[in-house]
Order: sequence, then C-alpha cells, then structure tokens
Amino acid sequence: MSLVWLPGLLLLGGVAAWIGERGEARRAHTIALVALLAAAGMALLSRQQTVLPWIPRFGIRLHLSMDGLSLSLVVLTLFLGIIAVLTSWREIAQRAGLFQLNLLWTLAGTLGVFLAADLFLFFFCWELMIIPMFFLIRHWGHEGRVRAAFKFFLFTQVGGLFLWLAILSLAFLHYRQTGVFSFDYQDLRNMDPGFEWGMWLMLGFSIGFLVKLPAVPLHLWLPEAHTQAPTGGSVILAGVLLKTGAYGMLRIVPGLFPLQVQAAAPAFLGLGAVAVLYGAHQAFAQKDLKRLIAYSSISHMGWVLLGVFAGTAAGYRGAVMTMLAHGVSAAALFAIAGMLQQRVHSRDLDLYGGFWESAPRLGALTLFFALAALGLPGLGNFVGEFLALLGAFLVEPWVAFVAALGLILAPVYALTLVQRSFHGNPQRAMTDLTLREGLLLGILVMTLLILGLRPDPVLDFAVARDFVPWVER
Amino acid sequence: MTILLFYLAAFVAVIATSLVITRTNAVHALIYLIVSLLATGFVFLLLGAYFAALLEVIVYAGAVMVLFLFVLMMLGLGRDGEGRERELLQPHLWYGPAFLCGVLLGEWGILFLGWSQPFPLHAVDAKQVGISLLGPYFLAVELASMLLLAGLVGAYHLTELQRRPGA
Amino acid sequence: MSAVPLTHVLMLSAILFTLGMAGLLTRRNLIFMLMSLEVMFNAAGLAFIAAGARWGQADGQIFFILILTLAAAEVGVGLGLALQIHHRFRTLDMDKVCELKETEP
Amino acid sequence: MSWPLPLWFIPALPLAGFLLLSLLPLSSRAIAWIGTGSVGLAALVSLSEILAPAVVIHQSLDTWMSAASLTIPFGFYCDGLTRTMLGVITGVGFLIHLYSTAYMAGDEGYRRFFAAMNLFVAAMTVLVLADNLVFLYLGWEGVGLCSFLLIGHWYRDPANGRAARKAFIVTRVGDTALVLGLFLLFDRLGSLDIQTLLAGLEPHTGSSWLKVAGLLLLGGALGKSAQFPLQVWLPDAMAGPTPVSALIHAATMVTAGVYLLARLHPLYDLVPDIRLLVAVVGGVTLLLAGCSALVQSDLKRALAWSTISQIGYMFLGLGVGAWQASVFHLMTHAFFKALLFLSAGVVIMALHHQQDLEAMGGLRRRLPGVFWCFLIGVTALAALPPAAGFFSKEAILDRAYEVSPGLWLLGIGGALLTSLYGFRLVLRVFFGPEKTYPDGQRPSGVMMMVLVLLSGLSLVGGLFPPLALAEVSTPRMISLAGPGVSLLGLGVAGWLWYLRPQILHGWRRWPLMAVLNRFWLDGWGFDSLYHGLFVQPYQTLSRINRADFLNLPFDGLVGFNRTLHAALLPTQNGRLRWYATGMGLGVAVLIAWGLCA
Repeated sequence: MSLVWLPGLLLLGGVAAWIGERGEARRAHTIALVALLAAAGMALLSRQQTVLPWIPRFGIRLHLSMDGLSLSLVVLTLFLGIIAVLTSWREIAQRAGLFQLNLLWTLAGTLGVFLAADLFLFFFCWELMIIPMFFLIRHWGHEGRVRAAFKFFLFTQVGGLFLWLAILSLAFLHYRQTGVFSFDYQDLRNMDPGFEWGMWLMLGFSIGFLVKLPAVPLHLWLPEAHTQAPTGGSVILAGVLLKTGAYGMLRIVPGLFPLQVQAAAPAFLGLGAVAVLYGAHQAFAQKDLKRLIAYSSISHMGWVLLGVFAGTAAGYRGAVMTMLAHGVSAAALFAIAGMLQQRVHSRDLDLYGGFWESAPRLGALTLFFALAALGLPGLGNFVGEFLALLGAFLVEPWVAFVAALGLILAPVYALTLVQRSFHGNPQRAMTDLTLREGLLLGILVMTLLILGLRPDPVLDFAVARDFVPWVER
Repeated sequence: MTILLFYLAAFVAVIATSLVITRTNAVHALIYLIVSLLATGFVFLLLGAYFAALLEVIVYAGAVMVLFLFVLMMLGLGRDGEGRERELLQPHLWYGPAFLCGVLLGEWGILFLGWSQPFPLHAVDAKQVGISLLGPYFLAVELASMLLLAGLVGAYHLTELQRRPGA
Repeated sequence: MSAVPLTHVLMLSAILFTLGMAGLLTRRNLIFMLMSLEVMFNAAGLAFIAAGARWGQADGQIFFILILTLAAAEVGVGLGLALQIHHRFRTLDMDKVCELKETEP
Repeated sequence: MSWPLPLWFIPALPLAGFLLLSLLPLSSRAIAWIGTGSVGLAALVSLSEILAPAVVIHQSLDTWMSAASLTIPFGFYCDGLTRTMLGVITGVGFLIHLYSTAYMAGDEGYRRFFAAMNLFVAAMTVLVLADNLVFLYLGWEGVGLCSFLLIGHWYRDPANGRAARKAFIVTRVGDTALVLGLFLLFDRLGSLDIQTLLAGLEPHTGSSWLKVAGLLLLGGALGKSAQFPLQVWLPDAMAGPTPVSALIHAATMVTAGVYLLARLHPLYDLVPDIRLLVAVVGGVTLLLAGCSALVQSDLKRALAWSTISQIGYMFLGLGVGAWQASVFHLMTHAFFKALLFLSAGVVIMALHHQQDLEAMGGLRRRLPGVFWCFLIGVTALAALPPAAGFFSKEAILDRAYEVSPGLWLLGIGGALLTSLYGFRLVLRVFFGPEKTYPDGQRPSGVMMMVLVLLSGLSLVGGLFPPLALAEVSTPRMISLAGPGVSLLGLGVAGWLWYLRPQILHGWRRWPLMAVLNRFWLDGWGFDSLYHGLFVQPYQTLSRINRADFLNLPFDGLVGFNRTLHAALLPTQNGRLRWYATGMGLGVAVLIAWGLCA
C-alpha cells in the first residue's frame, strides 16, 4: 500500500473524529483509536517507497521511504498514539472530536517527518505537527497553558526557521551546481556543499533539531509545554515529538554533512554531556511532577546526542535504543502523572505522599518506570545509555567520564519522584489503577522489558543502514 | 481657445473642491462635490475621453452622490427633517453652486456650438475602450466585478447588522 | 493646435488630490472623510485619463473605470459603516470612535 | 533434563518466585511457601552444583546486546569461587527467608517483602554467575535496587526512605566508577568476558591504564561493600527489617565488592600499587569502623559498623593477595553475621522493636536460647577458636604479616577492637541489670531452628575452607597474637562493661572522650562532611535554580519586546485621522525617496 496513506489515514481519521463526535466524547475517542489501529496495521503492510509528483517546477516530490529506523519510529509513534488516546479517554470530555483531530494531525505530521525522503516534504510535516500541538496545549492544557503554548510555538518555530533556511540554501546550492532543483534527500546527500558552507548549513539544521530534541540552552520550552499539556499531549510530546529532533540529529545531519559532523562531533558530545547533567540536576530541583519528568527527558535526550556523535557503532545503537526506550518510559511517566493529577488535582509534589497505601499497584508501576528512567539494567533505557556512553567513551573518554556523573544524578531525581509521591505518611486515599490504566501501563512495562532484555533484534532492525560510523570500534 | 476652457474648468473644479472640504453642512458640501465632479467630467471631455466623461457624470455625480444623499438623509434628517429641508431650499445657498454650474454650462455651450474643438488627435472613443476592456483587460473586469460583489455583500452585511444590536 | 500640456492636467490632478487629502486629514466627520476620499479617487482618475489621452490609448480610461468601480464599492461599504457607526456610537466623529486604541496589557 | 540442572535455573527460580509474588494476590501462607520455596529450590540446585565434580562450567544462553565488536551474552560461569558464593547466597538466603516467614508475619507488606527478597536472591546469583562484566552489572544494580526497596520497606517513615535513597545513591557512585572501569577494559582489551579479559591482561603488566582500570573497579567494590570512603550508607541501611540487614547488608550484597575483586584478582596481581591500596583501604576501614562500632548505642547500627569492619578484613586479605582467605572469611562472616543479626532481631522483637542498647540488659535469663546463639556469633566474630571466624581471620592475618607487618598490625588492632565491641554487645544486652522486660513476641520454633543451624555453621564452618588456601609459614608468636588480642579484648570488655562499669562513667566525663565518643558515633563525621560537600551544595543549587536561569536571556528578550511595545503604544491611539496621516506621510516619504534615488 502506498506510504502516503499512513499519515493520510490519520489526517482523515482526525477529520472523522471531529465530525463524528456529535456531542459524545467517547465516539471521537473510538474513531481516533480505530484510525490509529488501522494505521498501525497499514504500517506493517506498507511498501518501502512511494514517489508521487507534487511541485515539479521546484523538483519537489511526495517522496516517502521507509527503512528499519523509520518503521521502528513509525511503530513507536502509532503505539504511543494509541496510548495517548487511551489516556485521554476520561480526561478529555470537552470538544473531544477537536482534540482528537489535533492529536491525530500531530501524529500524522510526525509520521511524515519520519518517512519523508524529500526535505521539502520533511519541513512541511515538521510544521504540520507543531501547529496542532500548539492547539492541544492552548485549549486542553492546564492553568498556564497560553504562555506554555506560545513558548512552545515560538521556540520550535524559530528553530524551524533555521531549518527551513538551511534546507532552502541546500536546495539552491544543488541548483547552482547541477542546474536542477531538487529537495530530495538522496540528491542533496550526493552533493558536496563544500566544507565551509556545509558547516554553516549543518549548524542551521542542528539548531532546528536541537530545539526540538531539546539540547540544553534551547530546552526552555519543554518543561512548560510538558507541564501544561493535557496528558495525551504530554505523552505525544515526550514520546514522539522529541524523537523527531533526535531523528534529525540521527539521520539527516550525519547523512547530509558527514565530514562536518566529524569535525564538530566533540562540540556535540560536550552538548550531550551538559544536557545529561543539567537535565538530571534540574529534574531534581522541581516540585512539579510533570516538570520533573520533563527535565528528565532533557537528560535522556542528552544520551542520544552523546551516542550519535560518538560516531561509533555502539554509540549509534545506544542512541537509537535510547530514543525508543525513552519514548516508552517517558510516555508512561507522563501517563502516570496524568493519572495522579486526575486523582489528586495537583501536580505539586509537596502535596503528594503516602499514596502507596491506597494505590500500591500504581506505586509499583511508577517505581518501575522511575527505575527505567534511572537506567536500571534489564530495562530498555539501560541498554541505550550503556551503549551510548560506551560509544562516547571509546572516542572521548573525558566527556564520557563527565556524562557518567549523570548515572549518579539520575537516581537522585527518579527515586525522589517515587518517594515523594508514594512513600511517607498517607495523607489521602485514592483509587488504585483501573483496568484500562493497568492494561495501558502493563503494555508499556512489557515493551520496556523486551527492549531491555532482547535489544538486539530491535536494534539490528532499527539501525539505519545509511549511517556509517566514522570511528571503527 | 480650448486651453482656456480647460483652465476655466480646472478653476471651477478647484474652487468647488475647496468649498467641499470647508463646508460645515454635509448637504452643502455634497452639492459642491457634485459641481467638482462635473467640472472634472468636463475636463475629461476636453481631453477627448467622452466615455469617461459620461461615466463621471452618470456614475459619480449621479449614482454615488445620490447614495451619499440617501445616507445623509437617513442619518441627519429625523423628525425635524422638514425644517431642515425648508432651510435647504433657501435661495442664497444655491448661488455658489449655480454660478459654478453656469460657468461649466457656458463652457459646454462653447464646445457644443463648435467654437472650439476638443483635442481630436487624442480622442479615444468608447469603442476602443470597450475592445480593450473585453480583450486584454478581461481579467481586470472580472476583478472589478468581484470587487463590486464584495462591496455589495459588505454593504448588505453591514446594514444588516444594524437590526441586531449587540451582534 | 494648442493642446493642454500634460503637466498642467497632472497639476490639476495633484491639486485636487491634495485638497482631498487635506479634507481627509482635517475633517472629523466620517461623511466628510468619505467625500474627501471621493475627491482623491477622482483626482487619481483624472491623472489616468490625462495620461491615456496624451498617448491616445484606451488604458487610461479603463483604469478610470476600475477606479470608478472601486469608488462605488468603497462608498457602498463606507456608507454602510457610517450607518453602523452612527447606530452604535451615536456619533460620526471619528476622533471619538477609537476602539482600536491599544491599552497597556 | 540433565543433572545438575543448567546454571540459569539458579537465578530463574527466585525470579519466578518474584514474578508470582508480585503479580498474584496470594494468601500469606502461599506467600511464605513461594517466597521460601523458590529460594530453597535454588539452594538445592546450587547444592547440586557444589557437590558436582569441581569443574569449571561455562554456559551461555543467548546474546543480550551487541554492537560492532561488542557482544554481551547472558552467560553463566561457575567455578569454585562462584560455588562458594552460591552456597552462601542460597544457603544463608534460604535460612533467612525461613526466619522471615515468622519474623515478618503480620506485616502489611508481607508479599512485597518476599517479592523483593526473592528478586534479591535472583539478582545476587546473577551477579556471581555472570561470565561477563555487563551481565554482572545487571545483577549488581539489581541487588542495589532490592536493597533500596527493602531498606525503605516501611515506607511511612520518611527517614527510612532517606536511608534507602542514600544507600542507592552512594553505591551508585561506586557503580558509575565500575561502569567506567568496564569501558576502559573494553577499550583496551576489546572484550568484557571476564575470562577473556583476564587471559589477555598479561602483556599490559604495570601499564598505567591498567592501574586506572583497577582503581575504577575498586571504586565499584568500595561502594557496594561500604568501604572507606563510601561506607556512609550502611549504618543508615539498618532502617530496613532485620532479616534484610542480615541477608543483604551483612551476608551477601555488601560482599559483592569482595567477590568482584576476588574474581578479578589476576588483574590486581598485575598492578601491585593498586592492590596495596586495596589492603590499605581495608585496613583503614577496619579500624575506623571498629571504633565506631565500639560506641554505638543502637544494636543494629553497631552490627552494621561491625560488618563494615569485617569487610575491611576481607579487603585487607584481597590486598595482600590472599583472595581465597578473603572469600573464606566472607563465608564465615556470612554465617556468624547473619546469626548475630537474626539473634538481634529476636531480641528486638521481644522488646517491641526497641533497638537501643540503653534499654537492654540482663536478657540472658529471659532469652537463654538467643543468648547462646548470640554468644556463639560473637565468639566467631571475635575470631576465638574454635569458632569459624578464627580460621578465616587467621588466614588473612598470616598472609598480611608475610606481605607487610604494618598491615598485619592494622589487622591485629582491628581484631582487638572486634573482640571489644563484640563482647560489649553481649555484655550490654544480656548481662547487667534488667531494664526492659521482654514481653514482646517470643521467637517461634522456625526462627530458633534457623538460629541453631546458623550457630552450628558459625562453629564448624571454619573447618571447611571452600578454596584451597595458600600455605603460609608464619612465626608461632604471630599466629598466636590473633587469638591473644581477642582474649585480651574479651577481658577488657568484661572489665569495662561488666566488672567495673564506673570506670567508663569516669571516662565519659572527660571532654576529650565525649568528643571522641560523639565523633565515632557519627562515623568519623563522614556524613556531615559529605552533606556539606555534596548534598548541601547540590540542594542549594537546585533550590536557587529551580526556575532555570537559562530562561533569563529569553525572558530578557520578552522584556525588551514589552518595553518596545510600551514605547510604541501611544501610536496606536485608535484615531482614523492619525492613521491616515501616517499613511500619507509614509507615501510622501517613499515618493520623495524614489525621486531622490
């Protein structure tokens, strides 16, 4: 089946949910779920490549292609999309159809980003996912949603501007060199922009992606957006949207500028190490549960940077694994945060405590995901962090040494999270997991265990073939 | 001779326009505006743009100004409209416009009697205009029609709202 | 054959336009402002006609016609607005109608 | 299925127990059966391994992860060292589980407790069975997790939570060093399989990177085994239930560091400087902890410091190259320290969870069975013949003398301290005036049975060194010094705490003694040092930077925009004529510009 249908189905599904809601939220949720399941089925049946003409005058084509990396991320996206819909089942009662429209369109944009082999299309989808996300935060968010939504929008949009300028310049360079307009990834890959120019262009791409990742000085939108977004939005944001930035750093940047990346790798490694430490430190400082998780995401994304720019096979595998595992673990933690907020009507950890007594199952699962976040061996995140750190160590031992301090800081925040919410004197009773919530988290537990104990089949499949480690280790 | 006619008409136009912007009474201003438009129309005639001159008189000085008048009546003339109307009919108010119109009429008479010629070399008749309009400028006509439609809808909508205050 | 110099006609057009502009900027009554606008339109039309006549081309008149339609549409909308404003604010003084005024957020 | 069963059964059984316990809602009877049974079965399988002909077994299940030249299998490796560890872990572990069925009865977290205990046994067996360092690390972190869970078992009290977190984080510091060491080994040797690593070390003798690797791995061991300078977490870890203290914080987990160093002893043989450092660290820790144990007023904390001190002995042994002796001591220590903790548990239970020595005394007559068990435990601890501790400690001391008399002196000093604080505990708990009537829960038959079994092991365990000890010829006087100072310690303890307690009261009045007492009670001030050095600044930084200072430039941008907005605000006055003027002027300027250009 044509790959265009993959995002296309979600776009249509969104519209269907909107129209089909007719005053009953459940109907919209069901439609969204069906659309996602259908897309998931389709993802496994799709063909590898679809090329359709779009704007021939500028050599722009609807060129979608799917390899292992894309497919893994597509599956992750759809999987977390389903989780997001399930977490919204109760939470979103107002204008549920519109909510699902935005959710599905965001996911469609994300799928487009993961599949696009044409940089114009890539950028188109990049923008497509930002705007509905803005509305998700703006309309269904919590108390500070307006500010958070605008912050999110401005940061990612400015990042997008850099990205767009870089893409355009690259296309123009191609035009100047060959006389043909092309935005095709392969065409642009095969072109040599010259080292100096390539450096600037790489910087443009990197800024766009690093904002989304987010890397440390550009991360400021994330804590607020996460905190204010509705649970489903947070799940998508942490689980999938950040991965688009990582995907860019993982595939596009090293693919387009292999030489420049090698030259700039130490800087990126340093950035990664800083992100790991700063994110972990800031996570510990937070009182707001969702902010805490958001900062932990920043820390985890630092591992991705560290892994990719190590330039070793181990590092790259670690980065891919971190992406997948963090997608699952962060999504789960946000889902839990949503559940807690629904029960306690607060995200303030100072008001939490002693929930274990009345909700031991929720507590155990929170503990599980917190342990995943701190990188307990046997769970997916460990494999990612271990390989990423190993990869970095082989290249820059000192950077790895500094980043390894993150291993110490991670339990500080992760355990604080569990202890401040579930341990201590019980202050209030709450209902334990419902069946729906239990199932939802149970699936995520299984996923993390599989990723953690059998990472090889996943990694062998998911690692992009077109990545060439520039350090032979 | 013709050039004198132009200066005279131009003089009328400037005088009338100056009076338009200095009147305090809107109706008076409107009447001077009509005179100003007529004077411009006469200039058009002198320039050989007969068709435009006609349009100027019919559409501008005619239709558009009538529209203004309608609105003025709607706005300003309520219950005491009758008194105002009587006031308007006082002859001294009509001296100025009548004089300027007389000048224009005189000029027209000179032209009509053939004592002078407009500038035949440059005359562009309605046929040429029509051919151009439906030829190269077809798109512009479409645009204009759309503009008018928009104006129509807009005007309708704006006056419609009036009936639902607070909407 | 003594022709009117183009510059003189354009001068007339400029004078009319300036008068209209002056009216627009000095009058506070919306009706007067609309009238001044008409004057300005007319002045612009005059310039077109003059230029068209100078070269013996139909284009000038065509543009005059376009301006005419524009003026007609503008008057329709403008007067509608005038009615509406009068209805809402009980005044046509545009200095009093300043809803667009930005205040400190 | 062939006998003995495959090695993976040993961790798999308790793991299955953990899964059953954590997923199914069970009756407390079923919980006890599953919890104890899984460990019992694992013990049987281990026994079959131990009794099997002593060959090295290497089994590999499947690849865990791989990348380029790195391949990490789920591999199991079993030799004499592993067998010893397995015996201790599953054997003592089984006994402690059995004891816990009674000790923890009625606890609301009964299921949670046994689940975590089973998970612990699974992780610990993985740790000792792993054939590569990463798989070992899995077990290593797993036991750390269980330690965290069980210290914080009684989660209502935030102090327990703090202790649990402290334990996890401090050991994690060591773990991070371990990971880095592991990376370094991989970097230089290209493998993480332990046997491959050790085989490939020879050409690198004395190279500086090997020293660094040795240091980093030692860091991991120090954290897990609570040695100087990472010893601070263990005394606080006593916040957990007593069986946990016995199993995790005395018998098994804390000895993981010893296991690691013993496992990697060929590496340390190649870097004598680092090995000497291990010995020094052990010696220092042993004295430091011995002093602290001497002044503790909390029974369990005293035992915790004693554990640190005894592990110091093991490190000393490792440092002088007597790794077999260290493992021997590890085994006997597991027996007698488990015995001591479990006996203490009975005492504590009888006194309604009273752990303060001040409230104890004269319990000899009320709890005679426990008294004898405790006494045997302390005899073994003080290394008095014929108890088990004597043999293992002598083996270490003899070798230490051979290597360096200085180190031997440290060991002898430690032996004196050990005997002193050991008998101090006996005297203060079981002798003297009766202060609290032990009307709490009496030990059940099962518990007593466990105590008796462990007493037996503590008595005769020393006759069966698990690994062949190196022959050492030491002067007779030196050999006699060990038991000699222990007897001296017994005498002094009896004098100070039984015969002439007033002497001690006299000392208390000296300001210097009071300060020393306080200092030792706080574990040589390491807690406050680390608090001031790391914890406090970190927390302060967090508090200050909660809002993220990186927001400042962006907030500045926003502020600039706002100022600009305020400045331009008057231009938006809503007046049509003003706007029209603006437009007119704009057009005029544009035209003027066009004309000029």
